[in-house]
Amino acid sequence: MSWGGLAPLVILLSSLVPALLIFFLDESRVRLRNGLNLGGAVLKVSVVGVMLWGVYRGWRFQLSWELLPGVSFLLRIDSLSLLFMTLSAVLWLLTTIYAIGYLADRPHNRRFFGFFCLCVAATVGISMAGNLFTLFIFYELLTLSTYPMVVHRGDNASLRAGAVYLAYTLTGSMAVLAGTVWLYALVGPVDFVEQGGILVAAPEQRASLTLILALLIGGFSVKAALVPLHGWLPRAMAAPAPVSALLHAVAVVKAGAFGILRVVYDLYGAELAHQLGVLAVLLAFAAATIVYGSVRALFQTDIKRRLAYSTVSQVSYILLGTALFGSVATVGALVHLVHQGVMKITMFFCAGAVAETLGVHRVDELDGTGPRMPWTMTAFTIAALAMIGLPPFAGFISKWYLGVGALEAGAAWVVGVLLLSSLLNAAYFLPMLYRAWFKAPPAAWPQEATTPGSWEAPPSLVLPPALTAFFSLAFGVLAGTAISPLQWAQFIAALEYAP
Amino acid sequence: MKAVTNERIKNITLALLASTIGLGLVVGLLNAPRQPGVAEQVLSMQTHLKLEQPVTAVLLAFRGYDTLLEIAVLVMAVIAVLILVPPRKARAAAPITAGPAPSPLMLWLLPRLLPVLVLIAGYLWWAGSSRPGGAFQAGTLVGAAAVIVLLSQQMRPPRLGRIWRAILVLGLLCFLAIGLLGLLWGQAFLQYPDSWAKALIMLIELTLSLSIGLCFMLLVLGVPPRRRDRFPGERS
Amino acid sequence: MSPALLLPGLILPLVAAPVSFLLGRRALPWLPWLVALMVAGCLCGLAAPLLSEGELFLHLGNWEPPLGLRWRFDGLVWGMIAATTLVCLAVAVYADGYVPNRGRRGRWLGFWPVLFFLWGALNSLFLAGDIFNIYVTLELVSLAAVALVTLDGRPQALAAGMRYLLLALVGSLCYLLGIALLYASFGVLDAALLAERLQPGMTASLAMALLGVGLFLKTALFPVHGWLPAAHGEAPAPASALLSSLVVMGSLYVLLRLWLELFGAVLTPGLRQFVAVLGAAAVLWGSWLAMCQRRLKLVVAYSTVAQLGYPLLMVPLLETSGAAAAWSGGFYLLLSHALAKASMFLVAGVLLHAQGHDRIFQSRGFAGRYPMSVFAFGLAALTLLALPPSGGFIGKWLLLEASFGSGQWWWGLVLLLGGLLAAGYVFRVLVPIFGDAGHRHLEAVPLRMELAALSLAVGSVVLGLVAGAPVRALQAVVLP
Amino acid sequence: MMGVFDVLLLVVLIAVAVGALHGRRLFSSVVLFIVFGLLMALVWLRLHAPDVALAEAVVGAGISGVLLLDALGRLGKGEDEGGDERAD
Amino acid sequence: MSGLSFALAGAVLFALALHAVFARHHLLRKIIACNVAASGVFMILVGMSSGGSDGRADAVPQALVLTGIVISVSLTAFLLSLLRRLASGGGAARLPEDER
Repeated sequence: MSWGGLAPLVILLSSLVPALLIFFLDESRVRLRNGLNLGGAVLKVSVVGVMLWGVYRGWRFQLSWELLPGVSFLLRIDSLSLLFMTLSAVLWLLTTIYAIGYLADRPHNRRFFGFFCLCVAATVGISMAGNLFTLFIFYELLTLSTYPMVVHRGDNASLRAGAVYLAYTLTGSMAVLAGTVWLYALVGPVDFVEQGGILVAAPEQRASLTLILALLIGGFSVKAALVPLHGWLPRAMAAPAPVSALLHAVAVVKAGAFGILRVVYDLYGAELAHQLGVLAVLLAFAAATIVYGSVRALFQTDIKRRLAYSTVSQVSYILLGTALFGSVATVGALVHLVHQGVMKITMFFCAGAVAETLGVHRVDELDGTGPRMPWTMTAFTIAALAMIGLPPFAGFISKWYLGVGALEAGAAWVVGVLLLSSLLNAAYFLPMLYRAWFKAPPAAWPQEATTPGSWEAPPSLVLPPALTAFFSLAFGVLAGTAISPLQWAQFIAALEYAP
Repeated sequence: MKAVTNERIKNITLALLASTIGLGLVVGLLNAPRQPGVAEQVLSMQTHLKLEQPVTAVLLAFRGYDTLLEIAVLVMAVIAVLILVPPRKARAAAPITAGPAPSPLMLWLLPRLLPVLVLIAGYLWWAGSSRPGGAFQAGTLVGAAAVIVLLSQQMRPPRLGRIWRAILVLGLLCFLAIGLLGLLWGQAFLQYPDSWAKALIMLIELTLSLSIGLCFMLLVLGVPPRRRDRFPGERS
Repeated sequence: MSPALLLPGLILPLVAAPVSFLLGRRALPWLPWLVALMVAGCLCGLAAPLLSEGELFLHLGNWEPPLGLRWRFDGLVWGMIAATTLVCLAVAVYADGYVPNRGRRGRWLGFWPVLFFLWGALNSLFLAGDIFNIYVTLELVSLAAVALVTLDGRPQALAAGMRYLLLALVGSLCYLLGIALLYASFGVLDAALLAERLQPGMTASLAMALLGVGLFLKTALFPVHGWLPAAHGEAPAPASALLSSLVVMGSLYVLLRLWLELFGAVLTPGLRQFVAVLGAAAVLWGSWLAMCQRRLKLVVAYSTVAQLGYPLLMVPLLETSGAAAAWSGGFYLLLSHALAKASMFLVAGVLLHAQGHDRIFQSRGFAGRYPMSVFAFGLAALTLLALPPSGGFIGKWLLLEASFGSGQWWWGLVLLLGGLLAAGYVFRVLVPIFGDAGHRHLEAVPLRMELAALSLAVGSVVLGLVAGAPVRALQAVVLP
Repeated sequence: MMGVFDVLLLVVLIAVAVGALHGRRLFSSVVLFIVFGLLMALVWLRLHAPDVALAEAVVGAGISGVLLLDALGRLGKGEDEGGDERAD
Repeated sequence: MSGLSFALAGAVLFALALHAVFARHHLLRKIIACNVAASGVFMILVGMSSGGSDGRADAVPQALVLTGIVISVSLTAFLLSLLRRLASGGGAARLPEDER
């Protein structure tokens, strides 16, 4: 195992080891547990930084372990995996800080943080997976580690939500397993390589390759909450705020989208995938999801359910970009992967902070929260404007590239869909902002929690959303610079399409 | 009424099933390609062991491991019966049927019958190498003698002390020991050195007889006594 | 140390059985460890020659097969005996702490000789190459198993034990009848020689059917699985761990090896499909029943009935291109199932020991008080659900690869559906025990019991991680 | 050539077996089983298997017979005579 | 030829006994049926191979039957002891599913 293999292993262990330790640590050892958590997250971010610098200098990071004759467990760092891994590592550090503050005096924290670390290990594993077999292993591990967090509260609502979550995700992963094994039986071991590993598609294999692609995309789209398969997402709102932030912005939902990206670009290659025709179906479903998600969000009264349906539609932007043939659309998809993560996590952080300090859960209870909690609500406003896609913010960039990509791919109606969904976004976000800033606060807040000192909420609940709001602004404004996610997405897209 | 009908249906289906199996067997047996068994090799190799009786040769030498496992089954059965009847209760176990006091005829016959039984058992044991006989038959006779003594209430049932347990597993341990010790002298597992083959086999047969005798006695005795059985004169 | 010296070492537990019967309480706790270490030593010693020669033989008493008995030792046997040693040692450590403190030390003294007899019988069952020797070993295994079931002396356990022994006896008689036919027709009892002489015909297929019925009864496979849940449910926890993992594995191993090696030619494609259909029915019916049980031990027992169906799925796949994958997948599933199932029953025992009953919906808060046991149950459940880091996943992946590769994709569907159904009954158990215990009093459980359960569960996960070498060794054993 | 004695022996053997299996009273079944054991010893002699004949006589008929009689003795008093109901 | 007729008789015995094991409810009868079935199988085993070399019969089946007899006696003894414990607790000498 060369030095290059050490980095992926360290990243994996940096969350597996704390997870095991936390499980067997006593409930009362709060400081040690938080230390382990934060230490693991910081270590991960620093190793990712080192790898960013390394990949830039051309080093290769690869770790393979022969699990079965002919099938190996492969961790490989390439530009696409670094994109997702940086997003996960950074947002994970912030979510850890936020969760520590949010769950300060709640029961069963030991179990929560144990599975929390397992979850990050699975997400990072998905990003580093070098072949479909390893991707499936971590995809499965993700399901197992997020289930206990969905049922964390232990009341009937979350238990039912957990059962629905399991039913959807396990069926999805069975589809992925079937596709993986069939592909392996048909074509033999294939690793993820830019422009697709399946080089030759013999005519008689074309039919089964199409079916396999459909199975894989179907399986992954369960987690990416594509329309018919999105039922679990709104119900999983019964989980505590850091969990819903984690599930919707970073881990679960993105894992599904990332899986589809890997399959389409690094397994089949853009040309072959499009020739097989499955992506046209995906395009239709993605468009339908975008509209359906926004419409349903319009009618939600609970803040978190509205954000959940908004996520359902936002993730389908990524699938939309993947389904359109052309490097510009791919750039749009990749950059939206990062932007949506940053924007949505800010909104969930703010929703959680507001619920925690003022007991505000419904949209109509938002009146006057702006002046009451200026920092939190400004972050929420920035994120909301970014989601709508106004120019200076990150959201605008991804929608712009998706639109141009759609035109380039000759699917003009997609631009219409994008515009319609932006309007719908505005329709369900702006009233919230209006209530927050321009309405008088109610006589008494539902459950006002007094926070010591001058802060409107505990610092650990205010700083993370502020930071991520700054990111959503910076990614938009500094899009042109060399280190922005946009440049990175363009670098990856260039690799994916043959010169 | 319904219970009787589906009872009847069950019987009919069982009868049909059994008859088809029987028929299938008969047809299978009738046209089985009959190839000669291993008889010739047994006879040819048997002289090598200086044993005239082929069955004993097969039992103890050629397929010795079968017999070893069979003794393990017997000892296992005794242990299983003892588990069902914890030792504490066994001590109070009366002779199998605490029937009427032994009749004078029994009392007269007993001292004369026992030596004959033991003699026959000894003969069967010794004859095992050359004529029909062997460890199992001799062991059973020893067991039968012990049961008769207990039946006639002349002897109290043994309290399962250390010696009785030792005899119980003596046959199995002796067989295993002889089989494994051979390894030290470069022999294969369960291989008897040529010069001592007959002697070792007879020794194993002797220990087996004793163990089997005790096993059968315990199996017969071990059947848990009824609560109301009292050994005459035994304080409850 | 030549194999001729190490192979007999594998049946040391048979020597330990009478010794433990003589020593009684004094033999604890060192004897199980001693026997396990010696058997493990022999296994390690045999690993090298096994890798070089692929298959080792030992003629018992130095007599050539048609006359004497022959032991066969290959990669698969190595795996089976290693799993048996692991489970028996873990159960021995567990039982030392489990002895019900109701002072029935006397009855539980019988547990140890029975455990060693079972251990030795299973080891010689895997080694045996002679079909009559297999009959005698199966008898010893069944007798030891029933003695374990009736250990407690509770009326339900006695009835379950009686039914089990009667059916096992009928199974043995059918098996013996098959032997009688084979010996009468082909004149030889050694499995390898019989495979050469055997010509397909009326008698050969009748013998195959009889052997099959007998072993189906002993393994409680689908049509005749009725006795298993009652027997494994009523037996004390360490006993049901042994029964559900090793005893059924032993007779299924014999069934698969005899059918596939002796009757390879007699098994027509139609018959192979029928056997696999029985396996699929076992998976679906067993999982469905497991979902309806209210007691944890019955859920785990019915899950055994389901999991035993999987290896049968490999029978039709052995004629196709995916033969090596199917063969290694089926047996790998069997091996990891043994470890996982034993661990699950040990956890059920901890639950029983802690609260006196194992009714699932009245076990709230068990997870809070015994995290290590529930963690072990979770790890073991990975194998049942065939989820990635476990041995069960590797086995299922190989079987899926064989079924998709050979075009018989419907067996793949059964495997996937089986995984989902398993998720159904596992999570139905996990959810209630995660609640909060409130004021319920849970008795303290000795640490050794939880550690034993955890070590087996970790073993089944390690089987999933280091699967490269074992699977390649299994594939080297693919039939002629 | 199958001797008349062999045919007779087999017929009686099967008749005794049926009696042992389906006899109305338990006690008659057990006794018939012991007779069955002795007849089996004769069968082994006809099959030139003296060892097995001896073993069958002593172990099969002897020990099994004694065990069955004893079990019947202890069972008999425990509950009504099992022989008369047809379904038994 | 004579050996074969004994084997056929053994087959008939086995079929009869197999039927009785499942048809009769009383456990004592089931145990008797098991023993009769075992004797049937042993007859087939020895009967099928005795026709070969005249005079001395093949020793191997006899050894197998000897082992079989001892095993079936041990199992019968354990079954009867189990039956006694089952019935001594006031229960009927029947399996739960056969209770009237």
